[in-house]
Amino acid sequence: MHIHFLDPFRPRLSPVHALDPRVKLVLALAYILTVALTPVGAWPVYFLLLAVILSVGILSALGLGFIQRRALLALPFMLAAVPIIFTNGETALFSFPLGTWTLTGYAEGLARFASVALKSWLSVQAAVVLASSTSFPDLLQAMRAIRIPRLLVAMFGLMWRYLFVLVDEALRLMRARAARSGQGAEAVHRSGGSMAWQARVAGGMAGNLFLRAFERSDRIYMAMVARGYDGEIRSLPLSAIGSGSWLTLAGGLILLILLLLFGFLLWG
Amino acid sequence: MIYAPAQMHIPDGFLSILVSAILWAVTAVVLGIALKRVGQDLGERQVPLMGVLAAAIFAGQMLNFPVAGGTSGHLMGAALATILLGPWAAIVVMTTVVGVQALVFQDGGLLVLGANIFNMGIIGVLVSHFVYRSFLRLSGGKRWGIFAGGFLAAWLSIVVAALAVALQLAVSGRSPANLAIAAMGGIHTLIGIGEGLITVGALAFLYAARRDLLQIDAPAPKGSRMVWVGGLTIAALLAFLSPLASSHPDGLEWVAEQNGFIDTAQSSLYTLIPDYVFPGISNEALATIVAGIVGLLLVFGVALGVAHTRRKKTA
Amino acid sequence: MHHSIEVQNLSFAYPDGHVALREVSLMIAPCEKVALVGPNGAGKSTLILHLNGILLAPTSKAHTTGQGQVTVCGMPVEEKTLGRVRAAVGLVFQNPDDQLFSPTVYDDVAFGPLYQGLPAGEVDARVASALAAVRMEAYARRVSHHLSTGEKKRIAIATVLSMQPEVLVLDEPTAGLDPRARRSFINLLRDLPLTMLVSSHDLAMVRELFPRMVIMDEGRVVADGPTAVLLQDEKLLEAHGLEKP
Amino acid sequence: MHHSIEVQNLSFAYPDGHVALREVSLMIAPCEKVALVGPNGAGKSTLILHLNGILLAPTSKAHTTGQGQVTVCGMPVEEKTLGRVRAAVGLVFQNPDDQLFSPTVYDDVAFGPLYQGLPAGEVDARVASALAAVRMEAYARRVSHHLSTGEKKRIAIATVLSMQPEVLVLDEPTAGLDPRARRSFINLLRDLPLTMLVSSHDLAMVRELFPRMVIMDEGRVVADGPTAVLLQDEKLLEAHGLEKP
Ligand SMILES: Nc1ncnc2c1ncn2[C@@H]1O[C@H](COP(=O)(O)OP(=O)(O)OP(=O)(O)O)[C@@H](O)[C@H]1O
Ligand SMILES: Nc1ncnc2c1ncn2[C@@H]1O[C@H](COP(=O)(O)OP(=O)(O)OP(=O)(O)O)[C@@H](O)[C@H]1O
Ligand SMILES: [Mg+2]
Ligand SMILES: [Mg+2]
Repeated sequence: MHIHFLDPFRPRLSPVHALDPRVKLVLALAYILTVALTPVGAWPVYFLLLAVILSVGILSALGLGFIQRRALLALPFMLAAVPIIFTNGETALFSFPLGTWTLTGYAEGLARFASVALKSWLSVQAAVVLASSTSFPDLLQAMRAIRIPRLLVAMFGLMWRYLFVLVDEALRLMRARAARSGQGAEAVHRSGGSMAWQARVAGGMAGNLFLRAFERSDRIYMAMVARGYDGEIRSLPLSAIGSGSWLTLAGGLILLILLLLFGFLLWG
Repeated sequence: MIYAPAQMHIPDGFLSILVSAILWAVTAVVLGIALKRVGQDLGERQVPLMGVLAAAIFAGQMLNFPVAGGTSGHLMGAALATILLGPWAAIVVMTTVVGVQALVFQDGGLLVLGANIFNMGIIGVLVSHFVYRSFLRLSGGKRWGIFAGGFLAAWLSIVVAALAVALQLAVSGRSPANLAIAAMGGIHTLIGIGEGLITVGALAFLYAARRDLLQIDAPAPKGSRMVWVGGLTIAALLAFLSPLASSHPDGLEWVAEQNGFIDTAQSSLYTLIPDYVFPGISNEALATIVAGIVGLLLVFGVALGVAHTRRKKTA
Repeated sequence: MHHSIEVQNLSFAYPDGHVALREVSLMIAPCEKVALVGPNGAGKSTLILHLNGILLAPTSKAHTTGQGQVTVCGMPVEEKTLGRVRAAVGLVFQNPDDQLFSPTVYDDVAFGPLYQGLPAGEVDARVASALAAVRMEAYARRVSHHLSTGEKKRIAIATVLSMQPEVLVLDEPTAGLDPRARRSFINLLRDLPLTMLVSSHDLAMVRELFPRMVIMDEGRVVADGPTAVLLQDEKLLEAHGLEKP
Repeated sequence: MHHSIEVQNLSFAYPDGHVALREVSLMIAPCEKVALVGPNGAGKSTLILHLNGILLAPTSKAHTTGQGQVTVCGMPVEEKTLGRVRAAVGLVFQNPDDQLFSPTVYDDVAFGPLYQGLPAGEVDARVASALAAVRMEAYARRVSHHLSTGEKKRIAIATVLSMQPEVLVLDEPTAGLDPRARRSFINLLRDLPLTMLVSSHDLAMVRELFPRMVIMDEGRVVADGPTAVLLQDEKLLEAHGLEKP
């Protein structure tokens, strides 16, 4: 049993995939920052930002459907922002009775909600494209390049490697539990057990998983030591960034800065 | 989706820049201290141990149990990590987990990653450490102390983290304080019970199989008094602040306004620029022109790129 | 009388599109003991997971990635019979560590009966008789984690025996055992009076214990017959990556 | 000329007091291929961990739980020779998942050379030749978790070959492989021109590949001699939980 599907990376032949991962990471972060800084109500800028990310999405050959489906993940959180439509602003837009209350939606609140929702949607698309077009080992290189502490990068690498092993273990644990979740022939007994008991069983499974992870980490440590590991984290030097990638980086950053300026300008 | 822990990962767009930046700064400092401490405490084993345990937390978040109405309970794991590893290593481990969730699975945003690490990694861990250690001390390392402490630590870590999320949303002006705090607090008071029960189940398993891992008689690691005090302060602060904020939402509204004001002030600085750069062109006209040019460039770029990939494929 | 296991024309693909079973048919009569062999990736485990509804044949609406029908002890395996199917078919996986998730041996063996909602006294009796069947009575209060692999394997069997199943299905039961533990485990299997389907790479054990043998490769049943006969057919064995023991 | 491996009177107890090795002595000449067999818990893995200093004989001060002396390729195994010992003895553990801890195959195979402090170009060359030796050249950029068990085992060997060791020590190399993968793995081991010490429960492989065999039980070496002779001695085998293949 394997859970390959957990890995979001989708290998394709596309310029987005081919782009240096360091440049891609920086551009993705810059894009998200631009989105965050773009003022409320600067709709044309949002539209342009959307055009940018959709273009990149098309270029990446991942399929817009795929990207949008993954982007839905952030959707449930939108609920948290819905109330601002009704609590924020002066210009009443619509109102409807709700029992003894009347709920009034304001234009300013709606604008604010829409921009929060848009910001979130645009940002998550950028993150999806980044994760789906860059293999994790490449992302690790990029993290090293932007000076994330080496210890942390090493842990990201190990965690990702063993994620698949341990998630397999977790799935097997759940399978074993399901296989024994039977029901007697006579209908007199209610099956399933109490919720607290079920939670304790799930806890036992978590304990089992942790314990085995502890023991595994010992064996991994021995395997590392056997090959000369001394507590120091070493890695091969990073390769040079090609001139094409530099150009893309410069072009991308300039475009984002322009959009940002444009946003402030329009808004003011 | 097989993997769906408590809804606590804030996506991008839901915090103001100022709040994100402050929480990034706090997180970076605490994480820096934690990384240093961990190197001293665990030595050479730190990398494999924490890396694999981070994977275990992630995998553990998939273990579920049925709750009423087709929903199911899950683990967040901050308390369990703290109990097993001590506060510093737990902070690093939770940072790794939350980081991978954001980077790989888009669970939580990248710009607000600092805030998410702060909520689930730092606050969750500090509060858990404070509760668990206090109970161990109180009970003299007895069974009931471990289990009661574990339960409360897990429950509180969830509730406090949820309140922190609500406060950050309110301060960012993304959600009215009274609603956010009541809703997040209310839901997570229940979700926290699941977390507590699972944590106790895991502790019971480990208590039977490997009592030494629960660090019952282990001397408190260096710097843990600071953590203990930190946990106490955070728990107290949120316990005090949340009801206050939700009964006087205006206060937070005011903060949010100030926050918005800073955003505004910052941007009005830039709005001065264009008039110098492009004298004589009205903003609206400029907007249309620039929009047109950028749009054209984009379409052109896409067409070029698609043609490029086609050529590669057929070659 | 019905067959213990009836698999008809079962095909199955995993969500990633990988086809793991292709029109598999298999009948097992009550009290028969059958071995399931084949190279890695042949689909043995996938077939076994269908027998107690962890993977479902597409009669149920939710799963349309294949076709076919699985019937166990006269019950079609589908969403609404799941509970009873799981009580009738005891599934033991390869790695016992994946199955022992409770603090003590007793808790693990009691899981099935407790889930079924049996009263406490009955649970106790079930646990005692299951442990007796695998000759591990003395281990009830022990912590599973500290047992040897051989002992864990026995406990894993007890965890399903306590549900009093009609059919016992084991996935690679002797993998990872040293010769002594393997021998004692083989003796245990010989003595259990249940219908049995066992997947294994251990052809020596298959020859010793199972009169009938089913060979799978690439998702198909490629041979089904008396073990003594099939094990003579060197060409067949070689074609499917097996070696005469 | 020195022996490749020289273990003299080695005793060892784990911190919990469990005595795992009792006065073990063992000499292995260069290019000899020796099998190490015995029931679970005999102390095989413990002995193996001493050969590259993961567990240390008590000549070093820090470890006083035993006595004896281990010498590898003429170097006594002790704190200050550790680096060279680890380059000389390549240790491959049972579970390849524990051995392949890097994101990609390349990173894993490069790990040893990198920690030997070799320059980048040399590391590259080492990786290429190690992968070629296990016939996995095409796998350098692959991600470890997508590989099959047999492939992982080969890569695990490459991870130590890249350090160009004189001695290869393998712990249960064929465990968990299906017959086909096992066969191809045996062929690989036969072709590697290194001194080899291999612990295994797979006596059929031992008979085929190793002219000499060492039997351990309860921390002692109980027999050491030509495989063909020892495998005839049914009494000996039975006394130590082994079965004639
Ligand atoms: N969850 C999964 N998703 C996708 N493919 C899977 C999954 N589980 C198994 N497979 C694939 O299905 C095929 C059959 O796998 P299965 O585990 O049934 O084989 P098996 O005969 O049990 O092999 P083994 O002897 O290694 O246990 C294999 O090619 C495997 O890679
Ligand atoms: N870290 C440890 N602490 C305490 N005892 C241990 C430890 N590791 C192993 N032992 C014990 O030492 C003894 C020898 O173990 P070892 O792993 O060397 O056996 P083995 O011959 O390799 O067995 P197997 O065939 O199961 O791999 C066993 O009794 C085992 O329980
Ligand atoms: Mg299988
Ligand atoms: Mg061993």
